This record gives sequence, C-alpha cells and structure tokens, in this order.
Amino acid sequence: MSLGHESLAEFLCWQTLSAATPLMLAGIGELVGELTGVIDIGIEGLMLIGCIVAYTAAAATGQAWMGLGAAAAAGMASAALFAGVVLWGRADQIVAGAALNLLALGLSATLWSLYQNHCANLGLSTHLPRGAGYDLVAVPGLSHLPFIGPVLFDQYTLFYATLLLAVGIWWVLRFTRLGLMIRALGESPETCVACGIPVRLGRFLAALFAGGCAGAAGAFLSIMRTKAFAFDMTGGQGFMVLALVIFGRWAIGPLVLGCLFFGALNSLQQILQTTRYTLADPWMHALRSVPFEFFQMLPYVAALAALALLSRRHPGPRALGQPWPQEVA
Amino acid sequence: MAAPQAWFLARRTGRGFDWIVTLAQAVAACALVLALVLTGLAVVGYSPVAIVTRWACGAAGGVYPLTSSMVEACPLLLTGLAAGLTFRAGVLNIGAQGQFLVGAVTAVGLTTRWLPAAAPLVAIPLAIAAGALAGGLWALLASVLERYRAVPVVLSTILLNFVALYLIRALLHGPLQAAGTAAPQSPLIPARDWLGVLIPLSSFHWGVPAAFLVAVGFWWFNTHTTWGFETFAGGLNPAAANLAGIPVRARQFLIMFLGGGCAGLAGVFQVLGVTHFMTASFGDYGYAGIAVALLGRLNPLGIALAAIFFGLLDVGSQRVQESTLALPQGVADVVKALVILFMLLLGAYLARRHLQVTSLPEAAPPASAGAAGPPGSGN
Amino acid sequence: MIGSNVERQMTQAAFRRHRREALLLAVAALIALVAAVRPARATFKVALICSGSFTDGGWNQQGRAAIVRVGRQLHLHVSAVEHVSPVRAVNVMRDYLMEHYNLVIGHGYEFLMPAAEIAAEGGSTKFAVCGADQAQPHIATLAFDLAGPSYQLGVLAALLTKSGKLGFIGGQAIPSVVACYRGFVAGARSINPRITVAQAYTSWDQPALSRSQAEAFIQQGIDVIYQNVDAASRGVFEAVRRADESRAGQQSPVYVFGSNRNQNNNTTCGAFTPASAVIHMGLAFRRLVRAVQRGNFKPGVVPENMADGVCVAVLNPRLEGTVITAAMQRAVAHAAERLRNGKIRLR
Amino acid sequence: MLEWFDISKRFGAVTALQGVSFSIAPGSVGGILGENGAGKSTLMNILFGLLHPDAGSLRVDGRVVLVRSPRAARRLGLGMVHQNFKLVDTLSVLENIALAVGRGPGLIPRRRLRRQVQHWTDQLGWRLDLAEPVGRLTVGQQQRVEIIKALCAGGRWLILDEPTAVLTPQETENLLDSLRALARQGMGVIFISHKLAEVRQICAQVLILRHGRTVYAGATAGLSVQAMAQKMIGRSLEPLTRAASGAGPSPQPRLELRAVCAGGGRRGGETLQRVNLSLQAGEIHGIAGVAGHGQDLLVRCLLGALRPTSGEVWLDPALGHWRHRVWPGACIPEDRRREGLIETLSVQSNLMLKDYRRRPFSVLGVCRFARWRQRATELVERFDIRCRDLSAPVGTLSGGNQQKVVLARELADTPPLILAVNPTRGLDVGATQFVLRQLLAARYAGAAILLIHSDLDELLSISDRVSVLYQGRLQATAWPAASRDDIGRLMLGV
Repeated sequence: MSLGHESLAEFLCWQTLSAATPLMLAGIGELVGELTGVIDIGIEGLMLIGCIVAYTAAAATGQAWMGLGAAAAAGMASAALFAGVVLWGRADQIVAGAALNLLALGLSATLWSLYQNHCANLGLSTHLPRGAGYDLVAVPGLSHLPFIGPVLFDQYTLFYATLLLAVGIWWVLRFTRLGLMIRALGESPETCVACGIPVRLGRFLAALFAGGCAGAAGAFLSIMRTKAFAFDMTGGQGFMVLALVIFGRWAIGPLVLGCLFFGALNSLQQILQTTRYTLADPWMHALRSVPFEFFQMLPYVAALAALALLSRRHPGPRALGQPWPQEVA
Repeated sequence: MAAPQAWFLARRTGRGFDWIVTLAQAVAACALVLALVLTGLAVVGYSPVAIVTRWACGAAGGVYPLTSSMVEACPLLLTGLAAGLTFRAGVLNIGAQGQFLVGAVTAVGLTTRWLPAAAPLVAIPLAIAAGALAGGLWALLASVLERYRAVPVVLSTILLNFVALYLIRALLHGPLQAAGTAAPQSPLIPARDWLGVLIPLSSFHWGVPAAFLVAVGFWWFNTHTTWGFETFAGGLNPAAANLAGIPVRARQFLIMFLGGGCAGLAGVFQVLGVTHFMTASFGDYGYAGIAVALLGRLNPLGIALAAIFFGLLDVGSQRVQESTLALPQGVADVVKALVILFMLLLGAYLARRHLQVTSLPEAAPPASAGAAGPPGSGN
Repeated sequence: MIGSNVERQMTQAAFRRHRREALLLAVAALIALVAAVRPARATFKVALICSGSFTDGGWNQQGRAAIVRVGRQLHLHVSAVEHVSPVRAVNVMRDYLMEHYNLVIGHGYEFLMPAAEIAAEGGSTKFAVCGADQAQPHIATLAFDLAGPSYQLGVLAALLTKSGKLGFIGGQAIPSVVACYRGFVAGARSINPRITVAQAYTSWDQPALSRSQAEAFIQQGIDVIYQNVDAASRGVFEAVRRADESRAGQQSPVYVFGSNRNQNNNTTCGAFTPASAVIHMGLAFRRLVRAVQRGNFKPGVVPENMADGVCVAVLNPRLEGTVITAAMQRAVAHAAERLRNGKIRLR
Repeated sequence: MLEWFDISKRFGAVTALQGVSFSIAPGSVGGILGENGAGKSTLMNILFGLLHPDAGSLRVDGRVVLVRSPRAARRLGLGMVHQNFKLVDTLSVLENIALAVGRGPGLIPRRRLRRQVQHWTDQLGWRLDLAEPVGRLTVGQQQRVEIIKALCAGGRWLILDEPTAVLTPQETENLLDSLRALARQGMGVIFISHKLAEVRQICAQVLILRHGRTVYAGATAGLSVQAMAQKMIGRSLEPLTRAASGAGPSPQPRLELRAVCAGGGRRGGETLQRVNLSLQAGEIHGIAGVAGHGQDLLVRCLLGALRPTSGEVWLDPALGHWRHRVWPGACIPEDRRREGLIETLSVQSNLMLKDYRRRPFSVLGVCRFARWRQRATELVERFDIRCRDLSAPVGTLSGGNQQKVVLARELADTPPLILAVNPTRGLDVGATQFVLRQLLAARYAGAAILLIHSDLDELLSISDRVSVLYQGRLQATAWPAASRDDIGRLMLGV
C-alpha cells in the first residue's frame, strides 16, 4: 500500500528477505568455512569491519562499489590474519576467533572516531554522499509480477548476489568435485592428503571466502540497508549466524531457511508492535499492555522454541576446529 | 554437538599449569603489542610516552588506582570462571552475560522488593545465595535443553543471553522500577545491604577478595577433587569417561550450575558492592569473561591473572581517556585482542619447537612389542 | 604439551639468570612513570561522562561537542569519557573527585544514583546529571525536558498527517525519551483527540533495526514518524527516503521528525524532515559552569525546558511555506505560547 | 616392473628404513611382512609420495621416477589401499571415488565413473550401491570401495596395507581370490601383512622387514610359516596354549541375557533379536561375527548405554545389582583411542580412570595423588608399559602400550566380569599375544569373560565357547572344536 506493498504478507516477505540478506550472506561464507573444518567465531567482528570499511571507503571515494569491494577485501584480509594464526600458527580456533571479535570491535570504534575527527577537522559531513550507497534495484519485467515481483525482485543487488551464491554453493557442493573437496577437508583431512588436496591451502581459501562474505554482509548493513555506521551496529548478528549454521546442520538449504525464519520473526515482532496501535482489533488493543521488551524478546524465544521442537543431534564436520596436521598430543 | 567436546579442549591440556612459561609468554606478548599499538598511535598523532605513563599510573600507580583495577577485575574474574569452568568440562557456555544479568536482578529484587526489611545479616547472604542460584539455574536451563531437547548449548546460551537482556529490561521497566521516575532502573538498595568497603573512599568491597577466594577454591576443586577430575576427563573425552563409569552428564550439569552461579555471583557483587542499583544497560562483563577465560587458559588461577590484566587495561585506558589525550576507548579492546593473538602465536610456536625436539626420542622403537612407528608413518 | 618440561626448565633457567636485572628495570620504570605525572593546574576543571559512544550522532556526541565548546569559550580544562557503563560510573566519578574537578556532569539518567553516592562522600566537586527526572541530594539534575517541543511536533504532526496515524520510535524507554513520547501524544491529541500514535523501541546503535521498524510503521499507514534513536536514526531516515521516493508524489508523503540534535538538514531525507526537537546543551552547560564558578550552584531538578531556550522545536526553514503551511506555523507557535505561559501542563 | 633400490629413510636419530630393495612384476602378487614399526608403512608412504626417501630410487617399467606427491604416484599407476581407509564417511561411494579419481574442481562425471566402476565390479563379481554413504557400509565393503578407487584411478600396481585385518575368513578368501583375479589381468599387487598364512597363500615373492632392514627378500615357496615368523620377529613364537588344568567354567552363570531385543528404530540399521546368552565364571565366551551384525548393540546393551526394547539382562546379585547405565565389570572397548583412553591425559590419570573414586585413592572426594602415583607405578611395572614417565600424555604412547594401559586399568584387580571387544585390533603379533595371555590369565583367576572379536583365529584359540552373531541373532553356540569353516559359514548366514 504505502511502500508499494499490496498486503501485510507481501510486506512481511519483502522485509524478511531484505533483513535476512546479511545473515544469509555471512552464513553461506561461514558454512563453507566450517565445512572445510575452520570455525570462525569472529564472524561478528568480520561483519563489523565490513561495515566500517564499506562506509568510510564509500564516503571517501563517493563510489558505492568501492565501499563494497573494500569491505569484502577487508573481510578477507582479517580472515587471512585469522587463518594464518590458526592454520599455520596452529592456534586454537575458538580463542583466535574471540580475539578477532574483540579486535574488530576496538578497531572499528577507533577508526570511526578517527574518521569523524578527520571530517570535523576538514569541516566535512560524515553523511554518506548520495551516490555512495546502493539503492533497491527493481528487476525489469519481473518486478511487476503479482506478489513475487515486489517481494523477490525489488531488492538490493547484494540480495540477488546472495541468492545466486546460495544456489551456486548448493550446486557446487552437490555436483562438483570442488564441493567434494570442501566437504572432505572438514570431514577427513587424511583422505584429502591421500587425494593430493592441500589441506591448509584449501582451508585458507575457504576462510578467505568466509571473510569476504562476512565483509560484504557488513557492507550490506552499512551502505545498503541503512547508509550509516554506528558503534557495534551488527548487534550480535554474527553470533546468530554461527547459531544458524548449527541450526541448519551444516547444509545450505536449512541454513537459508533458518536465516529467513529468524528474519521473519524480527519483522513480525516489529509489525506486531505497530499493529497493536494501528489496528482497531480488541486483541491488538489488549497487546498494548504487554511491555515492548517482550516483543523484542520474541525472535529469540521463538528461535529457542523452534530449536527445542526441531533439533536433532548432528555432530557437524568431524575435523571442525581441529588443527592440521594433528600432533601426537 | 559432540564436536566441541573433543576439539575444544584437545590442545590446551598440559599437565598442570605451566605458569612460568605462560607468564613469560604473556609478558613477551604484552611488550610486542605495546610496541605495535604505540607505534600505530604515534603515527596517528598521539604521544606514546604520555599515553603509557598515564595508562600505567591510572591503572596501578597507587593504592586507589590499584583498588579500582581490582574492583574492575572482580566481575571479569567471576564471569571468566563461568566460561572457563564449563569450557573445561566440554560445555560451550557462551551465556555468562545472561547469567550475570539474572544474578544481578535477583539480588536487586530481593534487597529492594521482596525482603527490604530483613536484617542485613540475613539479607546479604540471602541475596548472594539467591543471585548465584538464579545464575546457576539460568545456566542449567541450557543444559536441560541439551539433555532433553538436543539443543546445542552454544546455541541456547547465545539465545538465552538475549532473552535475559530483555527480561531484565522488562523487569526494570515494570515490577522492579523505582518509584517516581520514567527511567528503567531499580530503586537504590538500602545502604545497610551494601557489601562493606574494605578501603575507605574506594569501591573495594569485600566481594573482590571473596571472588579471588572463589577462584582459588575452584582451582583446588579442579586439581584436587574427584569431581574436578571427572569434569576434566569428561570434557576431554566423554565417551571414554562414560565407559570408565564417570557420570559425565551429571558432572556437566553440576559444572554448568556452578559456572552459572559464578556469573550470577558476579552480578550480585556488582549490584551490592559497586552500583547499589541496577539499570537496563548493565555492562557486558559476561562477554568479556569469555576472553578472560581463554586468555587464562581455563585455569582458575590463570583466569584470575587474566582478569587482573583486563582490569588494569580497562581502568588504565579509562584514565587515559579522562585525561585530555582523548584516546578512543576502542584502543583498549584492540590491545586486549592483540595480546591474546600474540600469546596464541607464541604459545603455538614454542609448543611446536619443543615438540620437534622432544618427540623424536619418544618415537625410537625399542626392541619391544608394539613400538611406535616413526612420526608420519601412519600407523 | 610434550615439550612443557623442557620448556619449563629453559624458562626457569632464564628467569634465574635475569631476575635481578628485571627487578631493577621494573623499579626504575615505575619511578619514571610516577615522576612523569604532571601536577594539576589550577584552572576550572569540568568532566563529562557518557554511557554511549561519542560518535553516535546524537545525545553523546552532542554533549561532548557542547562541553568542548563551552570549555573553549570559558577557558576550562575539559575531560570527556565515553562508553562508561553505570557499573563503572562510580569509579570514574571518584577518579574525578580525587583529582579535584570542579564540576562533573553525568550525561544520562543512569548516572544519577552513582553521582548521588559519590557526592555524598564529600569533596568540593559539584555533580550534575543530564536526562534524569528525579532530584537527588547534592546533585543538579538537568532534565532536558523535550516534552514541550515534542508537544509542538505533535501539533505539527497531527496537522501534517493524512492517515491520522503517527509513530514514535525510541532507542530505549528512558526518561528523556518517554518525555518525548508523552509530549508528542499530548500535542497530537490536542488537534485530533482520536489520532493514533504507535510507539516502538529498538536500539540506540542498530540502524538496521530502526529501519525495519520504520518500514513496519509506514506499511501500516503511519505517515509521520518521530524518532529518538541517535546513531540508529539514519536507518529511519533511509526508510522514509525510500518510501517517499517510491511514492514520487503520487501519494501523500511520509515525514520524519528529528530529536536531540537539529536533524532537519540531514542529507538522506532532509526534504521530508519538517522539524526537530533540539536540545541546546551548550547553553545549559554554560549556565551550569557559570553557576559553579560564581558559587551559586543549586542542587535539585533544573527543568531546562522551553522557557530556558534550551529545549526547542526547530522547524525546517526550507519547508516553511510549502510543506509547513502558514496555518501550521501559527498552530505550532500558538502551542509554544501556551506551553510557555503555563496554559498547558505536561506530565 | 615396479622396483625400488636401496631405499633409506631416517627420522632424526631413528632409522626407519635402511637400504631396502625389492621388485614386483606385473601379473604377480608380492608380499611385505613385518611387525608394527618394522618400516612397512614408511616404505608404503614413500611409494605413495607422502614421504621422501633420504636415499635410494624407485623405478617403474625401467624408468627412474621421483614420486613427489600422492598425485604423482597415482599418475604412475600406483594405487594404494590404506589400512585406515582414506574415505569420507559422509560422502557416497561414487563421490568418494570421484574425489580420489577426478582432477580439477569441475563437475563430477557421474556417468563415466559409474561405467568405470561397473566395469571393475563386473570383473571382480562385486556389488556396490554407489549412492550409499560410505559410513554406512561394512568394513569389507569399504575396502572394496578403496580397491575400486585405486583401479578407477588407472592403478596398475595395487598396494594393500594390512587388508585382511578386519575381515571374516570368507571375506578374506574372497579378497584373496579377487587379488588373484586382478593379478591374472596383469596388475601387480603388493600385499602388506603380518598374517603369515595369507602371505604364504597368495604371494610368490616376499620381502620381510625388521627394524627397517631387509631380513629376507625372495620367493615364498621354500619358506615355512615358522621360518617366516622367526625372520619377522627375530625369535620363534611360542604357541599360545590353554592349560588343560585351571578352574574351568563353573555351572553358575554370572550374567545372562534373556531374550534381549534392541535397536531397529525409525532409521532401521542393526537390531538384536531375542538374544539369549549366558556367561559363567571361569570361561571365555567368544562372540564371532562380521562387524555390523549387532555387536555394537550388544555391547551398548551390556554397558547400559542402551535400554533393551524387550528382554532382560540378569546379573549375579553377588556382583552388585544391575543399574541402568553402569557396567559392573571391566571393559576393554573396541576403539581404545576414542573410548578406552583419554589421549591428552597422562598415563597416570588414565590408569586411575576407574579407581580414583575408591579408597585409598580418594577420601571424601579429595584425591590423594601420592597413592595414585604409587598405584600407577606398580601397574606400569606389572604390565610392562613403556612410557617416558607417568605424566606423559597417553596419546604419545605406541598402540601396543596404549592397549596395555587399558588392560592394566581394567584387569589389574581380577574383575569378576570382563567385556572385551576386538582387544587386539591394530596390534602386532607380540602385543596381540600379550593381550590374549592377559585374558587367559583372567579366566584362570575365575573371571567370566565375554570376548567379541572379529579375528576368528584368535577367538578360537582362547575361547571356551563360541557363539556367532548374524543379523542380530545369536546363531549357535559351538565349542571351539567345531571347525573353523563351520563358524565362518554361520558368520555369513549360510
């Protein structure tokens, strides 16, 4: 209606897809990394680095693609640091990931305040210039389809890219030898050695891919969806990504579904918060007396409930988090 | 998720705590990081000398700064224990933050609403016990979900953190809200229920030494009791431990409860000892505790040292900020992260060098049945 | 772990060899450090303590900018710290107390209790807290009451809206934000008693959340949004910009109001930001510093509202005459008049 | 012709191989014999490009070649079947083959591979479900996948590392037949083993290694099994005998399974169907059977990790009462690295893993480490465990010594009830003998022992009674006098 969405359902679907894009993108990267045996709990930090780098690069150059590219590159560079420490330095992956989170939090805050000082000294605005952010792109022709058009084909470029990436990665994992290599790396590195697949290089590349995805997801948050940077603006989304990869039992379909589910829950609670005022329904009216904190809690409680109902034990990739080559002790 | 139990602990399980080595590593890592960060700051235009002096004096240059640092270290130590104890038992408890908040809010509720008229001799121990109990039960929730509904603890604790956050916000906005204000905050706890201050004109309450005693207690628990042995063995290899008759699941429940209790205790000490009231934004000691635990190598004494280190860093950086240097607060986080990374690298490097030196004689096959094959022989 | 024995022996040996040197070095370093601390100068010293980030584009950034400006004008020694959680506030305030600061300002409601506690410990330092709504002994509470300006915005919103639905987004339900909501509702109801005002809370530093909340508002037909979310406000602006661009004049536009800072000239959707509720913190800080300097610092709630000129509604001059019609301007001015002379009493 | 000359390899101060030469012609089967640690695996890893020799050369068809990587080895036509299969459990058979055979990251040529596999399975008369995840296959089938993998990769020289260690007699026969068939087609097969009879049976040429040196290289024809054994271990092997005397089984059962049914949930898999079994003091009751026919369930039922769906487990009340989840006796688990030991924990702690909660090793929940040390020292001496010191992580010990740690912990106090699952798996001749002797000693001390074992020869050599488990049913209880072949047939259900 007002946003160009015919119905509430259409809006909910559109917003879910839009808001879940960074989760999906970072999730796909993390999934590939974990399939090769590298668990990077620093994904939150990588996203945050993506946010700040995308914003500053885009603002400084005035080019949106520079921001996106720089974010992906920065994500990869940070992931390379992590992977180097973990794969060649043989450090514990969890500890290194936690350190990466802390590093990113401090670094992004520092960079942002330096950037603001810099702008203040030069008398510049810290706002993102008009052309430096991405806008929604309606796919010609398709965006006029009923329901599907406004939901699926009026999104950000990175959404389309993520969708393609999801399908592509699914295809790669299912039908190509590269997919076999990825899964073998995390499941049985001994087999990879016997097959002549370089274990550490493979894992390194996967970690880089994960970093690139996370960086781009950060860019999505800062220069696409909000055109802003804020301290700690990822707000725990990286941790949700980790959870969703487990939730999806290391498979791409369930992972994407999980991201959409979580995104939908958040949209739903925000819509509920609104409709309790705007709809003249006695039930909705009764909802007004519910403290808003319970609405904010809703996605997390619902996710817990879903897990409790659906969860089944899945061990995950066998070599997940283990160093290679393994030491005797 | 069965995996973490094996992979998480596999590499940090030396005999006892080689504390001299670790300490040397820590010192070396700190020196390296300091050099790195100061160079970076100098490049950006800050004066390294001024920062270092200010930092060091602010964190440890006298009785008062030292007490500040210790007060800051207290919750870090307890939440670090919450993470460290459970990690050591093979349970990936990321939920110290939620447990911390739940503990704090319980203590506040007890002292301001539910038994405000009780004598302090009753109220304080009761608040401490109830806060720790609440934290422990909140942690147990994750264990129960894993036991009966197969929800991985990593996952449920992450989610429960958010649930706890909004829950305490709702409480502070509702039943626990102070009268006469729109602020989401509790009333002030009556002064007689505060933890006594040991050093006048500071916040050095007796919870701080108590926290260190708790750490020592858990060190003793880990190293000298059968339950400590059982949790460790169960964390390293649950299958083997189960087969040997160790009730792994029960010990995990126990340690989760104790860990959650520690985090809850951190919350209680913060409200009763430092802030004396509670607001909707109540610090993120729970998350910081994870880093502390990892830096302290999951050993309670190591965690105590790591907590002191973090406390010194935080208070020092605060003092740098308070001066006119206007150093962004983020720098402290960068320093912490780099120290952890460098320690990891140094530790791994040393371990590898000594592995090469010492592992070969081991592999020499004596003329006995079943001698080891040479390394890499795949036997 | 295999090597730890050897490792331990090696390190122990190294320790034994260099123990004395290391000790001496440490002592020397400590002495040098202590000597390097400069003695405090005898200027007027003022400190500002913030719980959020100086880069939040709102409350905290504004507070710091204001105190720095006042400091420059009055030649003060200014210190400002960010990311101080209320847990740590007691320590920080005591630091300032011990360094004999003349004035310490806690920039947020959460500093009221800690300030009261520290102030009770004595010392010459004066304490003030912004954004709280209660009095505490020894403390000056700068209420920064945006209820009045919000009332004016409510009047304007009720006149602007075509759908009869307004929305309010706050970062957290804290006194300064709740006051905004109450004022806004009262103002809107004064024009149209049946008007709907939806309220929702998101977060101070997650623009993405604020954006999706604003989208949910707009989807429900809300066409005037009043936000008080600081760093996250740009998410709201982005949602409004997108809504207005897609409407492209075919439907009635969506408007957004700024708060705390004058956000009328934001580059994202400035053309759809008719007004902001602004706090001139500098004014209040300057008055406060003057009071302390002159020795007539008075504890208690300082209303700091429209009457003082600290909290005002600022209309967007670029939209006056077009979006904001003369009738609307008159209505807003009338509301201001009645607020100022006490005809309307909020809260 | 595949030849190697004067191969030497050292690891630091340790000589793994010293001037080893051998050759094998296409169309023949050559054997390599040696104990664990004799250098067999090192030699194979060198052939396969995983290790590089310090000296010596390798010639394929008269050309001197350098094998830098497994990939290069494969290009030369060397196909390896490792003892620990190099298979990814979660991938299907076809995917595993594609992973090993294919090149580059591109599409999996499913049709071509299927044709290739079909070709070889037809030749060998095997059947393989290509879509089945490898983790669900039996060990014998997994081995076939490994062999097919090597053949599909164009292997002309097939190297098999201890291929029969986990197979039943019939499966072993099948394998040996298949290998002969392959040799007839012109493949060269290298058969690495320490099972002398098999080597004698199939190999024309044999290379016997001891401590990295060649002891014998030449034809098998003139060599008796005893001579081979002597060359291999450097001394003659005492035959393992059961003393005629001894307590012998008492009629009173210690443990009984009464019509126990288990398993067979939603996902199918193994089941146990009305298993009746009794175990008496002073006997070793052997359970033979191909892996995957219910052994796992049986073990889990006994250990209490699994509640039987029907039937009951009865235990002699004198041994304490049967509680869910607690096995009152000793247990030597199949996978000692996963279930028997905690690898990163010290030898001492592993030795104390069961006794720690007893007095005097702990009092009121407080450990008394001096007592632990005392006890561990005693056990290390008694069971001849070779370790650097008591605080060495048990993972650094050799396989045989690791198993001794398990035995020492479980058998030290003559437990009344012992459950042993494949206790000699992965051990060499000497260590195997040690384990079997310990079990016999326990039997004479009056223990009731349930031995679930896949090596039929060893099982028959020490059991008093043998039952066969086939598709979840306990077939028949035979006395060891029954012929080996009969039991083998029962194991295959024919």
